[in-house]
Amino acid sequence: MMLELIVNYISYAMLLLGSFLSLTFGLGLLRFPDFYSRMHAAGVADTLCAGLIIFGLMLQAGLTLISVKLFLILLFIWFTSPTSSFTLASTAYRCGYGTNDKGEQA
Amino acid sequence: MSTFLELYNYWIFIFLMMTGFYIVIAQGNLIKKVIGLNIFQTSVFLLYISMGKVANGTAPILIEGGAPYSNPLPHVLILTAIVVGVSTTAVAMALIVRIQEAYGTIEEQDIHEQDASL
Amino acid sequence: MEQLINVILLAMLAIVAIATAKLKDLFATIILFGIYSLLTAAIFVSLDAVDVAFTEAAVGAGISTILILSTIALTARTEKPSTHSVFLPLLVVIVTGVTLVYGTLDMPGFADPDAPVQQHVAPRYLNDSINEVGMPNVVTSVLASYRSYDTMGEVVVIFTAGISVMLLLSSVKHREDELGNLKDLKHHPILLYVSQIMIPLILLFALYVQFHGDFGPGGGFQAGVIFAAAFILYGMINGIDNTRKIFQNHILRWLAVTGVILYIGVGVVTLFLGGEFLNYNVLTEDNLAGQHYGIFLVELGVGIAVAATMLSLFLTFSEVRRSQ
Amino acid sequence: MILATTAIALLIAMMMTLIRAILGPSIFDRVLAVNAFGTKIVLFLGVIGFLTERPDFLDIALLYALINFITTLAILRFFESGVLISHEDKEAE
Amino acid sequence: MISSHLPVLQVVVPLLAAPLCVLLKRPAVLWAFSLIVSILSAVMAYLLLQQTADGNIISYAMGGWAAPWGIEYRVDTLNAYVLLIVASISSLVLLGGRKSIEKEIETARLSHFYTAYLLCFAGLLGITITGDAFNVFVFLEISSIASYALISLGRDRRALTAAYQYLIMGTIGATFILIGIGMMYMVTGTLNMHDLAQRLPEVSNSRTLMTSFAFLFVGVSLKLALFPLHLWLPNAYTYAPSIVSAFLAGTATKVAVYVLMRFIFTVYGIEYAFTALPLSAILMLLAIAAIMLASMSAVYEDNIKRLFAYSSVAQLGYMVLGISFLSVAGLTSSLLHLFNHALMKAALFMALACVMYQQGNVLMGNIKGLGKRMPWTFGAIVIGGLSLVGVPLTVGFISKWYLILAAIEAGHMLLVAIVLVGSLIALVYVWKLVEQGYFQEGDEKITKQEAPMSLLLGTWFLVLANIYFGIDTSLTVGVAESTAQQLLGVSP
Repeated sequence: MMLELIVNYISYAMLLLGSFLSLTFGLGLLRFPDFYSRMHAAGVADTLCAGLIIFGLMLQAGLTLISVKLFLILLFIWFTSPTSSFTLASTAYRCGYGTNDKGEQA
Repeated sequence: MSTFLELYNYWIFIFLMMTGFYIVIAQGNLIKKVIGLNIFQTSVFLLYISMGKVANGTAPILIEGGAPYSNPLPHVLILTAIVVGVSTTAVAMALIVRIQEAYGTIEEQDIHEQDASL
Repeated sequence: MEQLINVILLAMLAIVAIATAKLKDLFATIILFGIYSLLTAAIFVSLDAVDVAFTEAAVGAGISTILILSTIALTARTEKPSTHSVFLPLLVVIVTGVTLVYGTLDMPGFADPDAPVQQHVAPRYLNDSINEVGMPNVVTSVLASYRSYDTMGEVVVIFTAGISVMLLLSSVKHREDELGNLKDLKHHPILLYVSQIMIPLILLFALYVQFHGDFGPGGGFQAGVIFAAAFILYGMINGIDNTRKIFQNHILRWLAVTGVILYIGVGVVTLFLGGEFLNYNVLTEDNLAGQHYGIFLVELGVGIAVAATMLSLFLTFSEVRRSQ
Repeated sequence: MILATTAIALLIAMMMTLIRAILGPSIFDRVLAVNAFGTKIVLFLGVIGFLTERPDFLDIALLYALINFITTLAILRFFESGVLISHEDKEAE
Repeated sequence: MISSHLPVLQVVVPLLAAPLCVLLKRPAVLWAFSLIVSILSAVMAYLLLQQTADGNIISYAMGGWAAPWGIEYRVDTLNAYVLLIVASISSLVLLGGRKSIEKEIETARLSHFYTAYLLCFAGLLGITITGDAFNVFVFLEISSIASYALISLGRDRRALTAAYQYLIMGTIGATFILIGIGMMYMVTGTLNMHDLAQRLPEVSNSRTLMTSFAFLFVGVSLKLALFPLHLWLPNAYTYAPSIVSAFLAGTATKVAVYVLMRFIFTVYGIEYAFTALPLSAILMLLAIAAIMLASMSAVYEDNIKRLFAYSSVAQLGYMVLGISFLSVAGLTSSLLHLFNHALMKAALFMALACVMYQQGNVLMGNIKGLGKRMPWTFGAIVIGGLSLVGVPLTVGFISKWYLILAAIEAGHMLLVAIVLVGSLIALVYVWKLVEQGYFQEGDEKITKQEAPMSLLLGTWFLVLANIYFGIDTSLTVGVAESTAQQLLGVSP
């Protein structure tokens, strides 16, 4: 009984932290001055928030098929999100976006 | 006011329909028109799905103690309509590629001018 | 709570629609359109239409977006400012809108369980389909059995689109120009590596969706799109030419035809067994088993036809070179 | 309650990314926004599944993640070719 | 087995044949295969007409699910009559069209062309036969998407823009129809037409229902090319490949007229459509505008295909005018014109296909002396044109005659005058053709140069049908009259 309660509280904490972070990073995406710093905000949010929220949900679900699916989703996000962030950044950089000719940030 | 909130979904449907329809008939770019057409069609999907919703209902996949369920029939109809929508989009895009090849532009006005100058 | 979520989602949808109308950059428009589709799908989930959400996400945000993107890449990215008079279109739109508003005033309230829609026809599906068709997912029962004929029409529609696109684009010259064709993404080693892990997983997921449609959201159409998506991913990363080596035109054509014929064929077989067209009950002695066989086969037909057609649409569009 | 809060927080975060997608200014910002939006909506759907007590809808969330990845790549692929980069995109804001 | 499954086979046979066409290669085989399928359909439609001739209604439950839970095919005389029109026009057009198709379509595309053709054909049949409102939409889209592709195959690049324009307007129309069906479903909870007809009177004072009617009406009018929503039609018919023009002119708009009739008379019911709403006046006004303005546009047209396309818009006006009288005589004339106009336009466009085959265009300036160069072809154009004007001994006369009778019966002498003026304008543009063909000197060097035998044969088949049904009216008038009585609920 006790254990269940603790697990529940941990799950709630993770969910709340996740939502708080998603809001802050959302703000970052909105307010940061240039593309590369915005990308930083979005990238961190994607991996960290997703991890927190999905782990939170997994704790709620317990050891079931649902948790397996959640884990798959998380795995998927962890694989694809950094990949696309990286590809996006490198493409933007290669296209010369937001940098001067020497490759330094303008 | 209660009616306003009760029919909120339908107001949004009307708004989206008007926006989509406006893009289709007022914009001159052929691709933009098709995007408008898609918004127009999606709004109708929203109409159908909204009418199938039941208060406190759940998705029509039977589970123990799941009732009430929302109406499955609009879902089936809209599945078909979505397929029709993507088919139309595909054909429209193919036509646009050909028009670009033949005219060198996808702006309605330029095309009219080229046709008129013949 | 549900109401609040619904209201926020719908408001976002409206914002995206306006932004789509206003932006002149077609690329930005199509990106917003992708968001628009995802949002619509989320609204469908909150309105309990999970199967529809599944399809809308796969088709609207996936296939449609990719096709429109390919077309933008082949034509022009920005739209010219329109010199049309906006008066007449605005008038037409407003008249249509007012008509609709007039019509909604009498509509049964949203989510009203006593609305006529919930009273007639639909209750039978919800109450009896488990005994008559034997599947927990009522949407699949209605789709593949009660209104199976509509679904056959749906498969034919997508087949028609495939044929039409081939008719239109088969003559386009596939010439190269100085801008080059759309490259593969092989030079991104991370991408290449990740995709090698992802693609088999996606294919597995497609199979799951194909055969799990009786119990959860999904079915032939969604599975077909996911299947195609896996190979679209492959094509984008490893190059179109490499994908074409696996899926040559005639193979895809055969597959699409097989899918459609499989669907209609089930109907013809039921005719020969003495039932009505697509009456699966006659397939075996046990009605429920018959329904299961029938639905399995037609869903398979849908899956094959859709996967083949979608993939062939993608490949056909990708092979067209930008002409100057 | 906690779940509901999470859902609302995610919705607000979605709203923020949406504004970024609309404002741009460059196409890369928009792609970034659409990608972030996709992740948020996946999480949102997961939470909604729990909120409505139908967590078997996670399949949809999985599909979203997949589609989101593919669309982002599709957009990027067109950048790679360089065909679609307009002059403005190369300039800093 | 065959006879009891006739309704579904009517659609499934071409639907099954279409994908098989993709796998065929040889042009001759493709053509023969499509022709056989088409003829088979026509035979089935004829059998259905026979089965329903005595007012008998055939109901066929798809998948064994009784209506309204499943999809029902419901065949009465009206369905069967329109089915027969579509299937026989398709057969006749294909019969003579092989040479023209092979000349205008590249060989590599032929198998896809025939597939699209059969899909379009099956779609039209599906719209006509079904008894389910949503099923109409599905088959409408099958036929529409196929026809966009078919139209775009024209040699002129304007075919592409015409197809695009048709696609946009057609999709708007189809979506309007979808909205209409949705609202109808919303107030009744059913999609089956028969069931709808029984449930709609209960909710007849609902604004939602009225809106649904407005949207359905506008949506179908777009497909029907009812004036002023006809803008897509002239371009589409002008730039499409000749055979496609002939096929679509003979079938597509006719099916749209059928859908309009079906929704007005069977689903909403006369009571609702004509008493609660001022439909009669609206239809009459639109019809008059179509007859006068479209005919006038035809007079000034330089491209003969476009000339006949405008004349099609005008002729559709006659059909709608017949509906607006809401009398047996009026409906009979509409139904007669449905058949007769299909024959005329198919014949005329087939004749134009002959001209196209020989000289590559159909501009007014280029048909000088055509009467000498291609006497048979030009003869066909003249007879078809006379039929369009409504000269006795042609089918055109029969339908105009009934239309005038209906107008007199309804006491609208002004409308009689309008029909006559419309015919006079038709005479003007047909005379323009005759003048160019017979009385202008063409290029001396080119001697007689007739179109290939098969094309001529197909054309003259249709022309002779124009004359035959103009003389022996027992079949058409009989069927049209009993159908009209059925629709209006008047016992014969």
